[in-house]
Amino acid sequence: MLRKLFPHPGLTVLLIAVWLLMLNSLSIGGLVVAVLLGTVIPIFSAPFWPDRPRLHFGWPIVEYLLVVIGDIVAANFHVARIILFRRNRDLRSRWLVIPLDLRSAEAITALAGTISLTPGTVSSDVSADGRFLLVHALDVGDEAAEVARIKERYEARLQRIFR
Amino acid sequence: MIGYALAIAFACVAVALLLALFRLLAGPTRGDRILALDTMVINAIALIVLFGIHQTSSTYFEAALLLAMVGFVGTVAYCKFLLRGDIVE
Amino acid sequence: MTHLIVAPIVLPAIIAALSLLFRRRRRWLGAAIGLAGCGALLLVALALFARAYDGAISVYALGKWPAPFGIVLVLDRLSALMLLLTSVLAMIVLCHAVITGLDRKGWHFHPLFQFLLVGLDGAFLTGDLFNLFVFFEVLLIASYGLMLHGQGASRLKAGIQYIVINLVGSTLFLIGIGVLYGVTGTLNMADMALRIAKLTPGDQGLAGAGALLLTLVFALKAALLPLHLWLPRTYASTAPAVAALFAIMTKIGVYSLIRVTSLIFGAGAGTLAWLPARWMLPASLLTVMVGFIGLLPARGLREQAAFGLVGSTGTLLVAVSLFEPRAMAAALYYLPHTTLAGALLFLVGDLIARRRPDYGDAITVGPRFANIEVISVLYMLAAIALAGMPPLSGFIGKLLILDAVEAHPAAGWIWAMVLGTTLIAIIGLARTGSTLFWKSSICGEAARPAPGGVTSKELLPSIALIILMVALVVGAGPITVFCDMVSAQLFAPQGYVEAVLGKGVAR
Amino acid sequence: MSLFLLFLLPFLGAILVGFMPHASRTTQAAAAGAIASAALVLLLVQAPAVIADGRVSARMDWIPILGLSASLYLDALGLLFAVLILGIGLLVIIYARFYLKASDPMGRFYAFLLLFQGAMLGIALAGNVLLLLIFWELTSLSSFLLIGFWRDRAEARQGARMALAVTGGGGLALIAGLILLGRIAGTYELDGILRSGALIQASPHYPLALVLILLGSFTKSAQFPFHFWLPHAMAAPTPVSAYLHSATMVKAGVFLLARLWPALAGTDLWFHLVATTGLVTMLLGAATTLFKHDLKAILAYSTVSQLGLLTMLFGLGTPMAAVAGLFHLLNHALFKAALFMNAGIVDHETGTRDARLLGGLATLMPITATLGLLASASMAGLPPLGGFLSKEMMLEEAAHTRLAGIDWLVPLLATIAATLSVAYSLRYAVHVYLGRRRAQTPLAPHDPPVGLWGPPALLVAGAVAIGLFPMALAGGLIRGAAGAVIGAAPPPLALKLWHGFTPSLGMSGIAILFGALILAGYAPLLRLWDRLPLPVAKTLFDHGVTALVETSRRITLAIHNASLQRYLGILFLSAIAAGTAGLMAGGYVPGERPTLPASPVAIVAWAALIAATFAVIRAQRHRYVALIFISVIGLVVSLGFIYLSAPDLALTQISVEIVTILLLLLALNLLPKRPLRLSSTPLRLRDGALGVIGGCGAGFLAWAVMTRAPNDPISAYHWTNSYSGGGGTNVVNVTLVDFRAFDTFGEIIVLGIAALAIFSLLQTATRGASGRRLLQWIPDLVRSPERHPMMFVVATRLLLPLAMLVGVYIFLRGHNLPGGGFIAGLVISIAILMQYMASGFDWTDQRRQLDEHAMIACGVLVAAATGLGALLFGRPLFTSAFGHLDLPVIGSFELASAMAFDVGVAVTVVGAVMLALAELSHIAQRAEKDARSEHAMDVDPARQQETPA
Amino acid sequence: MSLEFLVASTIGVLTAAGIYLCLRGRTFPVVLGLAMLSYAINVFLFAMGRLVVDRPPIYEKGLADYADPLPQALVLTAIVISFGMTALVVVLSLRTYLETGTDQVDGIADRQPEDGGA
Amino acid sequence: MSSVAELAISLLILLGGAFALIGSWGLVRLPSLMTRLHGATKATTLGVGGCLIGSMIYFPASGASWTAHELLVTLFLFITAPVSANMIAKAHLHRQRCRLDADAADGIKEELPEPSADTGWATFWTPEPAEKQDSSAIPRR
Repeated sequence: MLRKLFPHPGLTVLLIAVWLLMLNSLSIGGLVVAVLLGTVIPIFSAPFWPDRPRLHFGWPIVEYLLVVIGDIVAANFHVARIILFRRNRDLRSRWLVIPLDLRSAEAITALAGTISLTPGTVSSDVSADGRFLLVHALDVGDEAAEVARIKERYEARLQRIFR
Repeated sequence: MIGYALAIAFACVAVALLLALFRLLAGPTRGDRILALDTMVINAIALIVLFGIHQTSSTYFEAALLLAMVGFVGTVAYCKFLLRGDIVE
Repeated sequence: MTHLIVAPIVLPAIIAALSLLFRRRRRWLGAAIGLAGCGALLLVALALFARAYDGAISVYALGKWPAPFGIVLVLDRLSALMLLLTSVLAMIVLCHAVITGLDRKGWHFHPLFQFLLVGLDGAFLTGDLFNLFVFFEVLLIASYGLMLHGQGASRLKAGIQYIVINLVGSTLFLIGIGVLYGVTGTLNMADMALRIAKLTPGDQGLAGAGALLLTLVFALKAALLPLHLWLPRTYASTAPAVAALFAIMTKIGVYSLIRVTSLIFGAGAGTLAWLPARWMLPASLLTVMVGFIGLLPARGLREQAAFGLVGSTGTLLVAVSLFEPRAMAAALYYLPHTTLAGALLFLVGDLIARRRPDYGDAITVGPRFANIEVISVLYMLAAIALAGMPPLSGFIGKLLILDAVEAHPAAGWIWAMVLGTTLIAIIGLARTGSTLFWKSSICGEAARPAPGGVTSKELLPSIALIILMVALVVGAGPITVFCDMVSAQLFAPQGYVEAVLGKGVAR
Repeated sequence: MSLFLLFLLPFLGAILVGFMPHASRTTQAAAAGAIASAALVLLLVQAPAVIADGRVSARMDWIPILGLSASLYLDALGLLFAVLILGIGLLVIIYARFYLKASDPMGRFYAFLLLFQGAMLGIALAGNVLLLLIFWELTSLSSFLLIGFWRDRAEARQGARMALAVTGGGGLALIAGLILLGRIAGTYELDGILRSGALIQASPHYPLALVLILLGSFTKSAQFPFHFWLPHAMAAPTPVSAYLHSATMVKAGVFLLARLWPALAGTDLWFHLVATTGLVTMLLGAATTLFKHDLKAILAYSTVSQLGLLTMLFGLGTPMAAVAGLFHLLNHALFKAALFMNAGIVDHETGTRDARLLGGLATLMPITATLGLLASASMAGLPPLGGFLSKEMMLEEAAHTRLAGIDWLVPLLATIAATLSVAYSLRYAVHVYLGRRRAQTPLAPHDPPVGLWGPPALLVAGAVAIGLFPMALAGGLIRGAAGAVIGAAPPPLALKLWHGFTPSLGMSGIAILFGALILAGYAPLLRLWDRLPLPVAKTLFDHGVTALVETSRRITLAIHNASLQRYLGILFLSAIAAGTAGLMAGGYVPGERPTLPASPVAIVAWAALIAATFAVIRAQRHRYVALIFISVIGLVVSLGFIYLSAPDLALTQISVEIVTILLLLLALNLLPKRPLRLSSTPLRLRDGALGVIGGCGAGFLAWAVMTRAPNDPISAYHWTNSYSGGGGTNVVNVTLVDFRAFDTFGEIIVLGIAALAIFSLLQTATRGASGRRLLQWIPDLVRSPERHPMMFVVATRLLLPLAMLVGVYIFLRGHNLPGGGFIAGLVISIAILMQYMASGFDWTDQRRQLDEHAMIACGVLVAAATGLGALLFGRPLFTSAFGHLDLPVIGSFELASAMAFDVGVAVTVVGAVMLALAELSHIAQRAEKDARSEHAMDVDPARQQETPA
Repeated sequence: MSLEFLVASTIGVLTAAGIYLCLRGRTFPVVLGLAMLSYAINVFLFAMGRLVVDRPPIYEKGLADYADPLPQALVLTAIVISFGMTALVVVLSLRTYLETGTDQVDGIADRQPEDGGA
Repeated sequence: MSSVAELAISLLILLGGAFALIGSWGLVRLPSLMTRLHGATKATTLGVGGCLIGSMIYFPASGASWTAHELLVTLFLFITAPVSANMIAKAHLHRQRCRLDADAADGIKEELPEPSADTGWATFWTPEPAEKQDSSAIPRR
């Protein structure tokens, strides 16, 4: 019953938050509507999201977000330098193959998204069995080190979130 | 101060728009054109946000929001067409 | 019942939605809903006609917004006449479609049909220029749907032309409306009539451009040369019952021409007075000619009927284009006639085509078919009606027109064209009838009946049309008096303006 | 009143007989005959009054505005004509009963005949020239049916069409002429017109009116050069010929001359036109008759000749000539009807009508021969028959007529014509009945039953009686009729056989003598005639019609060449012309509204738009690329809307744009992606020029309006009343859902219809030719095997609820801030469409809980119901209500009825968009060759775990 | 350069391109041309309310300077209608292509078979 | 408005503008599509991000009500941008592998590493080869 009413509790929370952000104000009326929508919309959209991921809310997520934001800023400056000052023929752009330990589509997508969001790397494809991620890097000296960095910085954290 | 910053930012984004336009027209591959279009959409969002600051008006943000969503759909549809021909299958 | 004015628009819309909702139920339910809707619409139209008959102009402000600011519906004699004509024709055509099973040949016949009525009735009633555009679009898109109903390669190809051309027409319509709004600052036709009169000289040119663009769009719908090009092929490829209903579609163009010109660009419009009329006469004379000339070599009954429709609408436009009360009254008598006659020819063509499935409506010698005697009589009457020969109403209409234009400088041209084309129509239709009925009667074997079978019930709608035309003849006295009153009302637009905007505003 | 009954009787009879197709032949004949007799009796009842008072009339208003009244007018002329119509009609009905074969549909014949009789009677009785016109054309139509009665004979069909074309066409000229006449006289009532002869003849329109009327009259009466239809009309059954070509139809033209005589006759123009035409026709007809061999052709051409005679007589314009004309009209009707019937008997009994095969029938068919000889003697003008009397009068009149300044011309020609008529009449008599039999006829000749010879016998008896006792039998009638024609007292009338030795007697004698001589030398003359290169009228007519049809076909095909390009080109050209003409008509003065400065960003965006536009044109054959460029245009337009204070428009533009692109991509998949070039460079230059001109025009109009100050637009009211009256601060939205809610109502209907039309179009796409093409379709792209990329699928799963939330938000705030039902509907549609794109059609379709049809219907219903709700409160449709609702705890809500309307809008939009796009993508499935996937993602690590590869 | 000029020239260029594309011989460019024309017409109609920067028609009491809301409402209606129409044309042209195997609309394709039948 | 806030806003805006420009510059000058993708990503993240954050500070600072819509725009962009990039890359991989584009770059044909022996990249390789099926048997809805 509860499962039917709240197929995606996490989603419900997210929707309520987004609604309140959109309203720009905190009123009881707004909250009522938010809860209402947060309940109704997931019921409608639940069929389209059959296997919901189990998420661990809490510090790991916050930590992950902070790390990613930091990396984004840093990487932006790094890449900006490359674009502005590096000659094309000096570019060490190459393909990376990242073996994955994550086993859920949502988690892999989150990882791939993170990789793409940090400039300098774009996740381009997954392998047909979902165990490898193909990443294009703009300028990488040491492939193995870069792969290890990604696995350690992002994948490990994501594994803690998606359990 | 903000005024000057805005002016410079507007100029930057405008030039960015032009550069993306160049890539759009020049190609050479279709992927390039899609990428250029996507970039133009992103630049447009930036423009809208800057315009909002310029006018001190929050009326325009929905447009940015919608553009973010719709630009994505467009890009994906174009890519899907290249990959499969059929965008819904 | 002041609210009755909205019924011709809202009622079919609801009927359409209902028949859409019940589409999965039994077959007859859709037909029953549609027929009931048409019947109710007919009653409403009659009531409105009765209300408008004595000359009162009823104005209905939608949303209670006062006149130039909101949308108003205006019921005067002309709109009541058009409403009545539409309802009658719709009823008959729908009966034909249901009896012949056309409504089951594809999806959504009934909703599209009713939506078409929404558009037609809306266009006849509205007093707002942009609202007119909207209803034009409603009726056009419904007509696209109906035109493609049943499909087939030629229908699809003709459909593309029809739709694209009308889409461009809609574009021009919007330009016209836009310019007029930009210059006059209003969309309400009555208000615009007032404001046009007060324009500064600098603005008049722009208003003139807008006026002529609107005229062009209406002329496109009315199939005025050289904008008639889309019509023959479209109507020739449409299901005949649908084409019969489309006979009213050219009239919507004529109606709009009359309405907009007489109200907005009439005598009160200063330098722009009667601007749209200036180009119409030569164009409509040529339309008459091209229409009837096209009738002669036509290969199919529908093609012939389509060209006939172009020609007879041209005749109508000749009378309209003089914008002179007597000629207008004559045109208003001829208008229902040409609508019914065109529809009749299409319906009879359908009856013939359904009875010889191997030949369809091609004008070729085929085997004898069921009801050939009665149908030959029907065809002859339809031909007489279209050509404008006695004893049906076309002759009276032509007499009225010829009589009314006698004093006009171009009377010679008009007479020559109207009478000359009548001869061409006689020759062409006689050839067709001779081929279809006389030559065909020699063939020994009887035609293979249509797959669905044919019944003599199918003849009833066509007979109803003939009865209507006979009624037009018998009642010609009062009807012409009424047409005269309609015309008088049109040429005194102050009444309209005052009804919409309140007393004392007009001049 | 009885006049109306009289005039309606044949029509009623036609209907009656027409509705008894299964009755026996005799019953049908009896019914028809009873009708005709009743009419005749009714007519004769009126006769004393007509003779006494000069006329009987009855009048009923019909169309007062037009001046067309149902006015009947029976004077002696009408009476004479009506007696002929009804009397001979009765005889023809009897005759036809015996003449027609059992296989001929008798009921139809009588129905047509009575219809024709009614029309003729209408002409005779019409007291209003417009009414006369109606019957005039009706005679053409009904004679068309009669002539074409034997529809399986080609010559009958052609003859009928020819008769219709010529007489109907002449009738059209007559329409013009009579209207002109009526307008000159100021009335269409016959007596009014007849009274204003002087006024008419003084009018500048008189010549035109006269020519037009004469065209009508001459075509009907088969005058040269319109005479050719008459012989071909002989393809009709003989009773028809007897009726149409003796007493009635062809006489209508002459009757019209007589009828309008007071108004039109007497001028030089009249004389020259009518008399000359009559003379020429008389001569020509007579000459042709002589050399025809078909009995009916002989009679037909003789009719032409005799009609020429009548026409000439009325053309002379003297009262005495008119009297002669009337008398001959009567005589001709009698003997010609008898002759036709006679020829019919010969045909019926011998099986042939060829005069060269017949001969010596007198002994075999004595009754028939007697009748034939007497009737042809009357035609020849031999004393003491009626024909002799009227021909004498004609020659007498001709004797003192000058034409073209030559005294002897008319007498000479008249005598020649009389001679020829004697010759052909004698030939008919001699070659058929006298002499020896020349060949074996198909049937063995013998006298027919009385039903066939009775009617002609009566007619012949009449002809003989009139010859013997002219004054007693016809004097009163002719005098009365002459009075009616002349419009004054007729000249003293002395109808008698012996006038003394007058020039006319001499001419008559010469005619008889030479006529006999001609017959004696017939064979060499015939050879001579056969060698003359005479044009055959029928061929000319057929050529004319063929040429007309061929020309029409050429013109029509040349104009309607089925090229959309041409049609559109003309439309664009007309639009440019219309705009220019409008501007020229009103003049242009530059506006003075200050312009706004363009910021650099605006210029850059503008440049992007222009560049993208040109890129689209350049890339139009690379369709996919062109689509990408189109997107840029849409983007810049949206930005422009934002910049120029139209956020609602921007939102709408952005969302519509993407749906359109999706639609185009879906369609493009199955369309050719890189087609061949079609148009040549000059064509493209031409179209380019047209485009540039049109673009300049549109740009100029926009510029001209934008640079002038607004003219007190009505939107000021919308602005001030938006919040107080409409309950919302977003004026655009309030306008849409309140001020102009009716527009929006129409707009969602348009959208709904579009979706329905698309649906029904695509429903059949999997069948027939289209279905085959889909099955054979081979993707022209190399395709990647992956259909549902994982990242995309995951992203859309998260985006769907978010986007729907945004949709709801945009909907709710629409009334006060940019947004509204339409945009919300589109956003929600896009959100669902994303699912379709990501996870595939089938997967999504199974999970979607929408019935799009019902959504469209409900949307329209909700919108309508919102509008109708106002009616419950006695307010007009679409009157909105709004209010602030205070709920405990939750706080204050604004509720507006317009919002319910907006719900209808949103529901319709979602339904329509989903219906259209889902159906379209469903079609593409047909073309797919791959197995359909049941999975939402092609790569799903979770799935891979369960079933290790 | 004034904003008005930019808008007017945009309308002009879009119209010109629309007309040119509409006059091509295949359905797809015609559809593109119609799309162009509808852009042009939307901007045109919008421009009929005159250009105003940053005064969106959101009602505030006392504010007298605002963009004319009425043309905007009209454009909204027009956009929706032209969207429906465009969708129909697109589907129809696809459907016709599937049925007949050609996407030409220049009449050449239909003329050949008809000549014989005349 | 405090000058600190003003300074912060100005800096953020400038940063945003600059990164948008640099991203687009990368789009123009980088040699191949894969490398250009990196440039475009930057415009997304920091370019727009900078402007958005600037705006987020600006409104409360200038006295207008605080809005969170910028956060939502960011959220949307952060969800969508990687997917867009991913799809473009996939399309590019596909077209390069099939030699559909004129000038091949990025070494996709030759240098692309394979994930492992028993599998391939999803764009080129599918674990369950789609068998032919009679597509006329599509069930109607």
